Amino acid sequence: MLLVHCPYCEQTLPELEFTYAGEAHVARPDAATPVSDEEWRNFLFIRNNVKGPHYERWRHFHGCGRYFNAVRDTVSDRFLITYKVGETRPELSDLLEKSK
Amino acid sequence: MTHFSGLSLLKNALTGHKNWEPQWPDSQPKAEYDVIIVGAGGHGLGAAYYLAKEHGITNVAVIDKGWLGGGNTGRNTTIIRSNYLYDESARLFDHALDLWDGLSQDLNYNVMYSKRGVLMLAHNVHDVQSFKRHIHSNRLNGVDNRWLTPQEAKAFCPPLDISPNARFPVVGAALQSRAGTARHDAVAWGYARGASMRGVDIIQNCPVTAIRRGPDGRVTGVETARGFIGAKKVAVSAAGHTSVVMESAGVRMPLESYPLQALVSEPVKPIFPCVVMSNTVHAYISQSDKGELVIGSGTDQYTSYSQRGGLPLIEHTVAAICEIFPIFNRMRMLRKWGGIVDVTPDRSAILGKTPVPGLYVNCGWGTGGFKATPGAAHTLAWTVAKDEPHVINAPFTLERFSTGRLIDEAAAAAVAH
Amino acid sequence: MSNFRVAGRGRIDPQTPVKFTFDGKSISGYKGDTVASALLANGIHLMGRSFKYHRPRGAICAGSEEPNALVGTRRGTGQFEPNTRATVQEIWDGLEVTSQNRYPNLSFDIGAVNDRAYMLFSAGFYYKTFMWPKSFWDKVYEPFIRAAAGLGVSPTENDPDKYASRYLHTDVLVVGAGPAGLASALTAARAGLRVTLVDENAETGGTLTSEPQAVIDGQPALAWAEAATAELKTLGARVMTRTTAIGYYHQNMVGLCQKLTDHLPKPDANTPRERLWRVRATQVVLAQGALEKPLVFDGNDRPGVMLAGSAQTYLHKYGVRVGDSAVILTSHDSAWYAAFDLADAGTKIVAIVDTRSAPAAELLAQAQKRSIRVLSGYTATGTEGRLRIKSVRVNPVVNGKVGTAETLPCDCLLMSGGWTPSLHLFSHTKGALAWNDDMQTFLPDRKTEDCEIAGAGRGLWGIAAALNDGAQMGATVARHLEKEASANEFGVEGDRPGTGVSHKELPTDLNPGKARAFVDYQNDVTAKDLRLAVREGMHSIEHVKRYTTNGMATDQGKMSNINGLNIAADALGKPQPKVGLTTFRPPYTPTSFGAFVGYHRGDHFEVTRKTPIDSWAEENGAIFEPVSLWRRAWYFPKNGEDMDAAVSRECKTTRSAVGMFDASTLGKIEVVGPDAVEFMNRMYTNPWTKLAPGRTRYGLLLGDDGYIRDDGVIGRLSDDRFHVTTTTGGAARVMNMMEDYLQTEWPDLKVWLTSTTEQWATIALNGPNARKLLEPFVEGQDLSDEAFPHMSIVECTVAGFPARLFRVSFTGELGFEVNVPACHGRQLWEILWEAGQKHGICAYGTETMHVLRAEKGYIIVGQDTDGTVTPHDAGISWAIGKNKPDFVGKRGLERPDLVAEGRKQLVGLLTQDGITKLEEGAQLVLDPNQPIPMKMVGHVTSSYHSDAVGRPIAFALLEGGHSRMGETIYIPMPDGVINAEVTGTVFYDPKGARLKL
Amino acid sequence: MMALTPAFTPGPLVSGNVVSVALMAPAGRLSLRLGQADIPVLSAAIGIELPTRIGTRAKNGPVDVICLGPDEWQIQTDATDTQRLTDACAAVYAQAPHSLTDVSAREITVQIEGPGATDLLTIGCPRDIDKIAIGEGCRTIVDGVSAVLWRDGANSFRLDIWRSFAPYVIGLLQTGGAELAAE
Repeated sequence: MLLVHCPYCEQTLPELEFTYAGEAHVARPDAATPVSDEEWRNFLFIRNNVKGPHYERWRHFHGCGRYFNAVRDTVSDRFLITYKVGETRPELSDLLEKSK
Repeated sequence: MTHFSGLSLLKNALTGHKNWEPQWPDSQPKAEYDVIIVGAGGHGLGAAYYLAKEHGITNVAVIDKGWLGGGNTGRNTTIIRSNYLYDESARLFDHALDLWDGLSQDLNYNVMYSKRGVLMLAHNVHDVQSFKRHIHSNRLNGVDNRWLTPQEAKAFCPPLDISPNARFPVVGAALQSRAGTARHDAVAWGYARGASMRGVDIIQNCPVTAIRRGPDGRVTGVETARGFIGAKKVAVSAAGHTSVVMESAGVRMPLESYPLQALVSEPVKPIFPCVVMSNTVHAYISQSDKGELVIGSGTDQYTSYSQRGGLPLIEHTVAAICEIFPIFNRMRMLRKWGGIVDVTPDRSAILGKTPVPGLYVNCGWGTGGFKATPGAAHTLAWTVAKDEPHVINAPFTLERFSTGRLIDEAAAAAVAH
Repeated sequence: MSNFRVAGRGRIDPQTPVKFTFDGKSISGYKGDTVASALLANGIHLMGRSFKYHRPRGAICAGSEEPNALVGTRRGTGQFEPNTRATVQEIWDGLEVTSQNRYPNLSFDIGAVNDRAYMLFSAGFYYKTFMWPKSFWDKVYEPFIRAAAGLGVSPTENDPDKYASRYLHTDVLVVGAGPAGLASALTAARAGLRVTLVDENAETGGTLTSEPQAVIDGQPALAWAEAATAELKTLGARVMTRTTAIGYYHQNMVGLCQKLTDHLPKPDANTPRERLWRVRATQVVLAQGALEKPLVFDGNDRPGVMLAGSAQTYLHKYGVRVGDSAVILTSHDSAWYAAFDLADAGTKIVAIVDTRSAPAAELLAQAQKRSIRVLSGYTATGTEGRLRIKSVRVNPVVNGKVGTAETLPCDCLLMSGGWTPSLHLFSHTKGALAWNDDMQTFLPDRKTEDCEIAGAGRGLWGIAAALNDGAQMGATVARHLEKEASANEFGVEGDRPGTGVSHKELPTDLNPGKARAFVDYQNDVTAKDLRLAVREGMHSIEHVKRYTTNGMATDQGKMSNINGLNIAADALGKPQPKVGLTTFRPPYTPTSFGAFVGYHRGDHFEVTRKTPIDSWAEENGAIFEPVSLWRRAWYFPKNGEDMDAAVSRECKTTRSAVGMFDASTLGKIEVVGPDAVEFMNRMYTNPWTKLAPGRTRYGLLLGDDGYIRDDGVIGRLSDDRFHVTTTTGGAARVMNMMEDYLQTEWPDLKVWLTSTTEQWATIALNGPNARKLLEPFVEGQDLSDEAFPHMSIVECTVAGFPARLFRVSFTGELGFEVNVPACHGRQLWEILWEAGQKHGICAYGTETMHVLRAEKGYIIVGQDTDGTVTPHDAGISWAIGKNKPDFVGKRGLERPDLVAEGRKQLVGLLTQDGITKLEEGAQLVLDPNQPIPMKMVGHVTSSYHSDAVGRPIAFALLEGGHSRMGETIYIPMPDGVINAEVTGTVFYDPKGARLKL
Repeated sequence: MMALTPAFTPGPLVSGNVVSVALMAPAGRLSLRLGQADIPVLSAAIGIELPTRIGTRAKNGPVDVICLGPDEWQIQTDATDTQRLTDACAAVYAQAPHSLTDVSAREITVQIEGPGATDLLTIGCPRDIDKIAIGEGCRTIVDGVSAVLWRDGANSFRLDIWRSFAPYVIGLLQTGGAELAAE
């Protein structure tokens, strides 16, 4: 069972309070403008499925209820960072530097 | 190579088993092959076997980052069935079932395919509607699957608790009698032996780092830990690692890799005569030839390649099993392990050609890969050999995710209303 | 009492004799004995039979790693478990123990014929045969193999015992309460940390219980251990014995299994048998010590052959001599001390046979002092004795040549092949191991978790080394936790550190191809099986393991892994690190399912959600059906009605008078804020801007793939406040989906969502008398059709309760839904029930609701749709707001396959004979005479008998259904083909006149 | 051990000197949602400085407010007091838009007290209870069920549970109570 740091509660808490919400930074194209079938497929289905540091979303479901972003190494399952929705996507190089 | 039989076993016994040859040699990579298959699991080795046996293509290498059969082939709960809802799935898995039936003899390797019957439990009205839909569809597709009352289910599987006051009472079950289990390692080893007997190179401990393409976009080979290996055609059959490999060819996949845990109990004398699955409580169980209860669970919630998996899921799975089979509460868990399953959005496989000329893919089997092994391998070999879809794997394209023509077995199981 | 018990020795309580039975025979021992120690005290070594060859076996060790002495243990009805380690199970008065895997009895087992034919049962033999004739596999071979395999028998009765679980957060978790563990725990606890110390044994002390001669800081070892344990408790540390660390999971989550009652004669009814601890430790110290290795030679498995260190444990911990005349066979110094201790306790030591040519002088001196014969530079090449060892055959080895044999008579053979650090938990973390050439073993290397390994676990031998390393590690973890900690140096007298060498199978002068030199005892894997596997191309250690089953027995390779590796490496001509070790997997020792199940059994297996009105339904004889986590009243049978009769009555009453339905399980979400209407426009397919406060509308929710996800009636209470309802099963999903879009796609919107599903009890009144019944109770709203038309909503009071009143209908009748705070739900229900009597009211359940809605052509998401159905397919594209720039699912709906011809569309079906009711799930075809496989064009989603229509009605999803009106389609059933006509989905009151009453 | 009635009649559920569990009388509960900017206005309206660190609480007379999320507060007060607060908030809506929703009947509250209170919670709650300060609280999970945990003292807690999940959670607390008593 993982430990997850909620960037809103500013606490590191048991995974059981959280739900995984898939890859992060998959932007929904504005359907008000023309979107090709491929673009829509990419939004719906195509995932990087990274082996290593993975940008992903979690929700503190049994807590503050917020969705937030995280970078987790899918080989070790360790989180490199978690950050609030809307905050800029942290550079991987910086994170790997820090984690050393 | 020695033909396996009771006689050859006896002969060798008398000579102290000194004269057995390797079942497959460790090959060093050649400079180029007609076909390279990435991933030496049952699917990859099987494809190589059928390429050699049925299409006469023997200049083939199967390359794996680790030891052959070390992926999901050697980590699953070995359930084999074909009672899927949609025609496409039923056809594919039933083709596999037909091949399973003669596989030991075909391979001259006992894969211990055991037609113990797979019982799927219905726990509520919604399950009944869904199972009946499967059963009628299977019947008209010529796939064996029938409805059992709780009493009939108990007669077929005596340890089953059918008391109506259970939290998830058994209100009926779907039984596929032809279904069952097989010895997972033997499948990989049998295909490996059969393929290398026919000249296929099996290259272990040789990670493929990238797929190379020429100026015309066609595949030219693969980069590996032991350098570049040329190939006219490359088939990727790397399960959880498919996304990573395909990315290097510029093909992004609709896949996510999740940890899937399974466990076995200490071995006991025969007590459990079949396979039982319950999707409602998320658990399935059978008993191996060795006597261990083999128990599978659902996937953990997050994508991962760690092969660890958490305790809560195991707790839930064991609780679910003991809820349906209370007599097992004092049995002991001997070993639990994790695999990595590659899951598609519609829970159906992607099998066949890709946008890249000369590149083929076989992935997205989720938790159902083992049962499909011979069928997937057989049709993949066809597609690689002829560079065209096989009638059975034709619907399992990558394109369906753009058009929306999904084969949604997951949705077909639907949601409780 | 037998002459194998050494008076005054051991930790057993001689004042408390205990009687138990072994295969029906009464055996006596003392409190503190294990089954094995008690049997040995009675001179009994034969305790089990092996897996494949059914060879007679005795206990080879004294701990949880025991592969041979597995027994069935029974307390009473439902309290039997197979494969219990006799070396761990403590005895109590009345314990019933039975041997396993033998027929008819332990000393004569016909299964032992396999042993005669052992040359046939070589590694992987079953892959090579049993293939002809094909049909024989299922009918003959497999049943035979299965019957022969397995060890004990499964329980067959339900388990009456309780199981428990807890979460525990601790600064430092120390695993293993031997010298290293105790020292670590003490150091950390003294530094003021929350410390938890666990050990699988009944008491703390670890090796100290086998080395009582040692003196630590002037105190006898055991006294020191007791003092240390006591101090830990006073420092507030949690010390748990009989507690096994079973698995090491992510971020220092360690699972513990605590055995609470298996050692007690009469456990308290409320005390659980076992408790699973989920420990989250900031730092972990692994102090699990080391396991002794057997030596591999022909006949190394006969009863009486045992590990020397274990013999020492039996002597010092249980006061039991394991035999009268012992031969010691060793490649390590430690076994010499076992010899000396046993000699001093009165066992004749026939000889100490050391594989090394030059044992330490100090050892030789001590042997001489006791006039023990020493044979150094020797090998063992065989043993005799069927049910108990009688003699061992030993030969000198001179520069590689095996010399002439000598036979040494004995009743026990105590062996030591050296020691292997216990690194199972460390391996669970995927920590890396490094091969140490001097010690010929793997040691912990790169760590992936916040843990330290102390003592023998990292190859440090001897009590002093363990203590001092433990203290060091205790201080290290304390510093990691910013605590000042000093590791004190321990003074130890009578320490017995030692060295040794490691072997593959021992050299022999006999045909090695015939040698029965066991590596994995339980699975009967011999050295030659391993070599055969390598010969056959199994070059990965994982292949060797899987092909031979070496290390797959219930000891999980604790006895066999390193010996197996040494032999495989030799056969491969590679150094061990190049061959590598198979991964250890949780649990550390086999662990009861019950411990994982914990509280989650029976009623507590899963939540059963009940509405505020559920209790009334129960009292009034309702039959319930489970719907997601809820249980809902399915129908209300009156005086012996079956389901059809009850449903038919409920339908008639509702259409002719009034029916009352508990709709409380419907999901409810309060959507509030200035951007509420914009949010609704984006979320649902429908347009909401023009919906006036006080009005309601059917809302349709899609996924962004364009398929139907959910639906429900949505009321606008004010400009900024919507009362959204969802399906029962969809409530949580919809709420989650809304939050997802709101928080991540549209954070700019000023709107908030609150789940009110359980705030409101919802009572639906349907039928021509509904208004008459309700009117008298409503204050603040005129219920007339003019003042309160169909699809209205108002906040008012009903029977004095604050209420949200909907005028809405899921039955096609005049209908109202009264929402009152859940705490008043049952009260209001009863008031309306009373008042309803004069209006001929009935209560109806979900089945009647399904029939009534079907007669009106209303769909149920999840039954008439299955996640692949679009609004157009379902015939409800009217619910799509045509002029909206975007909504969830809009673009998805435009994908090629979703607008293609021949999609499955929802239609009505009427069987042409007007009597046959179709089966839900039945498949549709256009040509019933085609051969199998048939081309199927759809399936029946809903099917009921309808009294209102006077015939069975059904819905189906049918290819191109909307353009097949009036056509005949066919439903081939096992007992014949049914013809049905394709119709619209509205079977009753198509004009909706009854709604407008 | 006392039985839990379907009507959730207040009263003791587990008694003993190790730990006691009691079902509390119905209370008034409001879920308040609003943006950062409007905190002062709403604080003034309800007469409490809304706490802004998640998990912290503020009290004024019968009114006890806990911050559950960056824009979420749960207000607990006397059952009779909700209308006053509702009106007060409604009065400032135009000026400070927010969401106030009455959830009084949505959940029930049990009080857990005694030297064994923390141990009892560890049977179902994966959080480190020691890290919840006295006078604070959190929304967390208890044996798979969402619940709001209020810590009122070293050995005194309150647990808000949605009605339909309450019997399940209370059943566990009763099992655990008996287990602790037997220790």
